[in-house]
Amino acid sequence: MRTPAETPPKRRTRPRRIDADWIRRNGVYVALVLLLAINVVFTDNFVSEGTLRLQLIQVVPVLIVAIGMALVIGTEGIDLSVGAVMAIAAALIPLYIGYGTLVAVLVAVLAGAISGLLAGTLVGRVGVQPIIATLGIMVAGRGLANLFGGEIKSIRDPGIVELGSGSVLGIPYVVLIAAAVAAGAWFLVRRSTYGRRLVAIGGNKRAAELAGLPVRRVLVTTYVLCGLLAALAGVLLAARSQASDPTKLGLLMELSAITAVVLGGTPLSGGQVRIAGTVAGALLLQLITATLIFHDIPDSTAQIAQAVIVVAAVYVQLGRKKARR
Amino acid sequence: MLETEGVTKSFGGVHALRGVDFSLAQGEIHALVGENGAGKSTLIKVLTGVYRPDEGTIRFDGREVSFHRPADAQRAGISTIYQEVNLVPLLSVARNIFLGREPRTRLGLVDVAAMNRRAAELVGSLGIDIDVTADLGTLGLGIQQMVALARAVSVDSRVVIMDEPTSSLEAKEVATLFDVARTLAARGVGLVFVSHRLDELWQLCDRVTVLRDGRRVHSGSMAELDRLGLIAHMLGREVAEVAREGATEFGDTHRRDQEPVLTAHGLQVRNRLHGVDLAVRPGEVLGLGGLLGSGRSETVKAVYGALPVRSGSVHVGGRPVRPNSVPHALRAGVALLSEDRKAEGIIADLSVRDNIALAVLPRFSRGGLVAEKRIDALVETFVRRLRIKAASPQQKVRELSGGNQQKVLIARWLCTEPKVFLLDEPTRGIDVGAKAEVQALIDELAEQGLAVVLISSEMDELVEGADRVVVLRDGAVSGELSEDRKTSAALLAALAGAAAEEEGGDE
Amino acid sequence: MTTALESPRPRGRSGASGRARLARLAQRQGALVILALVVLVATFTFDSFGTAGNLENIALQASFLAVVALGMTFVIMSGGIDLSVGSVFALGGVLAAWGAGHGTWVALLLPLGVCGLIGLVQGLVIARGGLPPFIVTLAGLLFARGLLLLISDEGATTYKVPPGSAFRELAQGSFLGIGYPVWIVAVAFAAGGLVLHRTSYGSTVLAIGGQEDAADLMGLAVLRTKVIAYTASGMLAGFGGLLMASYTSSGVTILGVGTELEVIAAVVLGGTLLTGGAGTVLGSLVGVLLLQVIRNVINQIGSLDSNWQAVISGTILLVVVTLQRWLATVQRE
Amino acid sequence: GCTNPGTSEQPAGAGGNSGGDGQVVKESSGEGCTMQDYGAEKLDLSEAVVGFSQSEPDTAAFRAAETKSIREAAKETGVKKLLVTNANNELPKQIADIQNMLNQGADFLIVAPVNSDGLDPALAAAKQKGVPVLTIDRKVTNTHCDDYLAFLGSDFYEQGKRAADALNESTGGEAKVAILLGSSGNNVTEDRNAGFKDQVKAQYPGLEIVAEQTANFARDEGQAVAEQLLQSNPDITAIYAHNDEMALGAVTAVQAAGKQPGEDIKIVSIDGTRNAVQAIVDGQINAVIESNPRFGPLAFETAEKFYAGEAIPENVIISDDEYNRDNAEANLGNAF
Ligand SMILES: Nc1ncnc2c1ncn2[C@@H]1O[C@H](COP(=O)(O)OP(=O)(O)OP(=O)(O)O)[C@@H](O)[C@H]1O
Ligand SMILES: Nc1ncnc2c1ncn2[C@@H]1O[C@H](COP(=O)(O)OP(=O)(O)OP(=O)(O)O)[C@@H](O)[C@H]1O
Ligand SMILES: [Mg+2]
Ligand SMILES: [Mg+2]
Repeated sequence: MRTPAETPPKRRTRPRRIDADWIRRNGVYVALVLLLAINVVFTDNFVSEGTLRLQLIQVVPVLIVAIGMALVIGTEGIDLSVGAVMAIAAALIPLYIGYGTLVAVLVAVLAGAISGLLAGTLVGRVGVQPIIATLGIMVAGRGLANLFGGEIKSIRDPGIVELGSGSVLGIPYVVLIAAAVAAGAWFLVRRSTYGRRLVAIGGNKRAAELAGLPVRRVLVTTYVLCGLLAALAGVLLAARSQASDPTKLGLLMELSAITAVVLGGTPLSGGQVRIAGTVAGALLLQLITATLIFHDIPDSTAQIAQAVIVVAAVYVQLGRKKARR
Repeated sequence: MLETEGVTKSFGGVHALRGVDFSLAQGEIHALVGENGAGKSTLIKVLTGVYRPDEGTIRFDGREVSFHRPADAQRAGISTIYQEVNLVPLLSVARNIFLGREPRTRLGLVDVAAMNRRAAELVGSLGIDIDVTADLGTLGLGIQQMVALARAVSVDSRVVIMDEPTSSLEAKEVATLFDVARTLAARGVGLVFVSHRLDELWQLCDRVTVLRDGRRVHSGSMAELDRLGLIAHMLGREVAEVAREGATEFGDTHRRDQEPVLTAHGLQVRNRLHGVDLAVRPGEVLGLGGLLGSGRSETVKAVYGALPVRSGSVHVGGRPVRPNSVPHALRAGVALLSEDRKAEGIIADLSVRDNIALAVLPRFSRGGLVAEKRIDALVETFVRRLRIKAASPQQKVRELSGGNQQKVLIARWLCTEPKVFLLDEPTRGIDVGAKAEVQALIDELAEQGLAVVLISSEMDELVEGADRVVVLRDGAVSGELSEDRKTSAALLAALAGAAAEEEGGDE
Repeated sequence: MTTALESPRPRGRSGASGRARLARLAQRQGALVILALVVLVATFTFDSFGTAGNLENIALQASFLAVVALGMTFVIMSGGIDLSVGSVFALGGVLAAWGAGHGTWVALLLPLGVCGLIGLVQGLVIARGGLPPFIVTLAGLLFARGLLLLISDEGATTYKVPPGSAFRELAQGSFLGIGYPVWIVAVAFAAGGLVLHRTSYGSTVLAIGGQEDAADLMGLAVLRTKVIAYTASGMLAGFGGLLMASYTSSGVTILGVGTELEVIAAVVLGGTLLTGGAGTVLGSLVGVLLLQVIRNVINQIGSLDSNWQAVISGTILLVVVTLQRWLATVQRE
Repeated sequence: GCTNPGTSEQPAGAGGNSGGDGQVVKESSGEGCTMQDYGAEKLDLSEAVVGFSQSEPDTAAFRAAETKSIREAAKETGVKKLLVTNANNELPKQIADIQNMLNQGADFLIVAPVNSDGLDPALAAAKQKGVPVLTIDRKVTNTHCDDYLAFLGSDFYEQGKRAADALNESTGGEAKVAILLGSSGNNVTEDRNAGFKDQVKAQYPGLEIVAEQTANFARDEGQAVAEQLLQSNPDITAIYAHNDEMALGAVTAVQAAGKQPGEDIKIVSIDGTRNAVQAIVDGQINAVIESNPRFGPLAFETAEKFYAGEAIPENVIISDDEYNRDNAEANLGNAF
């Protein structure tokens, strides 16, 4: 080979200043800080340990579901069944609580994995479009949850109650679990072969296949993970409210989770997963809800406000993309 | 007629164009050449409103223009074939050709019959025999390029720009394309033509502009420049330094005294292949020749397990490979560089690094975790060895020039240390320098015992690069040129014979 | 290298063989095959299924969703999605019922105008701003619902269509014994089919959905096409609500929750790729009918627990899409 | 109660006790409607197919109790066949359900409407076939004795007023009150809210309403919203919830905030589910206004009267009980 007369590779200059591009890349964090600041100034009783702690506790279910969703979205998929899976998991707890807390939780989480396996198989192996496969599971799953869950049941098991409302060193268990999930997912996406494969498949499935990646296995794994996490979120939510309501638990969770993921900067077209962004996205959503309640905004206005804030937040990070031309 | 003055364009820190002056006269065919990443495609995109220039002006017909989007340029009378085929795979060929300006009936509705008829005429006049109601995506890349040509010439344009239109074309289609281009030029249309097949430039073009690192380094009459001079301009080196023998960088024949490492027997793919047999020995470069759509790409895909075969077997190193399974083929030591790099090769939003390391992840990870350091080292090696021009290994492949994307893919496969390397148009869209390197690389690898199957639509590459050429026609082997019979003339004859027979069969 | 091999002569072909066409039809219209099957089985299994009254009921009830699905079809084919249709549907109904108190024209034009405007704004934000359709229309869902609550006193007020208003005729009247909405749907889908398959607009929609950057480079009017699709979707959703208001003589505020998913399911069942770029208008109609028939069949089973109904419809949905995939691969073999 | 998901550890009316505390008519109003007025034909219920269209999933205690009571009363009355459908809270589905039952030969219909408005097509179809429709628990706005026979149910506005009374009593007349609203657009929400607020305005100047936020009749939402409200208004001393579920959620929220539900923060709600009444016994909730779901006996009784030629008044309002600290333990068995 000829010795290459090469130009030294130019390092891309990473702008350290805060400019439009920086805001675009960090839009969700900017929005989060902005909304926090607004609340600190304008909202009575907002700055208190209790309030902030409460937001962290309340965000947990959305956060955990959103992380699973982010993985699925990274594969250019979507999972509408998460809310129903939460309900199934929660409905199983009272049924198996007789065998002990651990068994009940394991059974519930296992059910999530099975549902994810079904979704993953339909998407990865049968080739059904994700939205429709998971929509079917969502409809059937909610029915199933109602069927064997029956009426809403209170859960009095001390283990579950402790899981939902206990804390260690002042940090609630649920928050610790969510943090662990987020850290684990972050690690998975950044460092594991699975994570690399996932984004490759989401980026160009055909190319990934031709590069010999185990596309189906990765897809199935991803939906299983998402199902698992949804079930975990269902368990935690049930534990916190000390009840399991198969009809209402996790209702519309799929939309919140997807919103959190997109707010966090993960494109729905797949090929990228941003875990930290997703966490911030979920927190942003939570903060929006809290803000509206704190100001006692009526439902109609609240929905309109929510719509506007969400679009504005996404615009902050995506809107300038086109200016690149 | 179409001119730029001092056009500058940069992406982040990458200066793709620096003060480029360019001018196209009426009725001329203007060659635009340069190494991979020199800025040719960028210039074309600036000209046609895909990008806005950072600085500089564009004039069309003496008036300053500013196109905001490709539609504006088209409306002004500039039609363009972009480098990567930019058509819609899920629509029919006819729809693709007439998208946006379909023939109408009196009621204002699309006249589908007329559209199909005119499309059939149009592609027919380009010498292509396809069903114009079939989805474009089912056709090979070469055919798609011809469809893009059909679309570009089917409108009355004042300027036609073609960014590497011939990269997947066979000699016959190239000839057709040249005919079309000359006819257009004779009508007063100005043409811009980009190609890395330098010979084509002298056959077709009147004038030439050479870009290097985003700067215009030469502009003048094509005839006044010889091959060495052109290359010297492109590379920015002295003529003497560049002077070399041979049209390609291939060396002599290779040792091929052993048992075949790859044998494929009776490969059948529905409607595509009808019992193809192949055998390649270690160290041998086997060429696959054939006309457009003869089934060359299908053959290598079938060997690689990427196309469901009905029957037939593939053995590597004497052991059978599970059919229809890419991972098994890979594990057995087969690698495929596929021809359609946009659809089947690159993962545009991943970095150069991740694209290169994609196929070797299992080998470069422990306990499911990626060994980043080792990958960095590997990527470093290949970026240097193949002279991949990227701002950094972290740059997204999407942002690389076409030729550099191709090199990234070659690197991806070389990492897997294959025993058998199936190369479908490996030098497609890469510049002379790199082409020579890739050719030398193929040679070197064969020298080290790698078995290579080479598909190329460039005759020289096949004749000089391969030890043996198997000629396909209609999904079956129609002949073979052995070592001693392997000349351009013979190959041409074999292909022509195939074509002639096909004609006969058609009547 | 370019020694001319032969002079080019026309060789293009413009037709596929009959069998290939049939195969393609079955592949793309798997839902139609399944619909026929389900109807056949149901007719023989349940006495009351095949009665004219029941079939007409199915058609009538499907027509409201069908109208919405028509707009959604174009949006999905252009590579987008419209989650706002459920809320917009409800909003359209409330506006129509309110408007009916001020004259039939108000009842017709007000919802079309407002809902079209919502669609237009969504389209502009998506096309011009480059924001993801999922999020924008999700915000649209919230917005339209919020607006509905706002104009109905947080949902407390239900406007009634005044008795004797001509507006009631729209959905309650019939021609040849078949309700107007069914006729409207037939006409709308025929027109939609023409637009999709026989106009440049239609091809542009498909091109954008198939490969947006290519469509842009081909010089197609990407922005305008998208904006029109979302506007039409908003208007059609509003129109569906308007029909529903006429049918129920009131502006019911609790309608349309989850309707978007049902409509998307229908469109996708009908063979439209969610990634855009392929599909037929007829398919969406088939999809809507399929969902409605399944629902009706489940009802025929009698006093089945409503939860079982959900389990069964979800399962049927999964079976149908699996069958469809299977049909597609079998055809390709 | 309409969107009243309820709670119960055991199935409602357990132990074969079909009636629970059977409904008592409190007042009847409006003009009477006879068979002749309605244009219905004489029918022997034991020969009749009766259809019941339930509005919401039976997973809510209220709905479960209601459906169960209808089923049992049908058996008791000895009707030939009872068809039961569930609209899952979707109006179009309820219309389809009713039309389906008519198709399947229903002679008499009992409907728990999803919504007060919009059932017109279904009612018209029933009228065309001469099938009388008796609406329960939610009144439709159509014409009495023309589109439907009569309405049996509670007075939600009255329930709201009584909740205000109960809250006044347990707080001693001085409180900062947060309201957990049911879902928007639901007339139960509206009535229970209006009744409460009107009563407060008229009678109890010491009760100050500091926040009202929707929690969609759900327990976990009730909890989440209550938690936020307790943070935003630390001086809240009372919570009024539109149903028991949200009240139970509020109980958990108050506990989480380190306060004593029922003591530091008084809680009043509406429904009378077993869990809520138990919470009164446990001292966590102060009072629950009952909304009696057991419509079965009264509904069939009404039908029998109707076919016996009696005039049925337009509104048959049942009397609802109240559970409070004094009677909860004793009446726990009546809760559903
Ligand atoms: N969107 C982009 N973002 C960042 N850099 C880009 C982008 N497009 C092009 N470049 C850079 O601009 C330079 C010129 O690229 P261009 O595609 O014009 O090269 P080219 O001359 O067409 O090469 P080739 O012959 O390989 O097609 C390259 O260094 C490329 O990496
Ligand atoms: N003339 C033709 N008539 C019909 N179909 C064709 C024709 N040419 C190509 N095709 C279709 O295009 C596909 C591409 O074929 P393939 O890629 O194997 O050809 P190739 O010999 O590799 O040529 P190239 O890749 O240069 O186009 C084939 O599957 C075939 O169906
Ligand atoms: Mg280029
Ligand atoms: Mg090929």
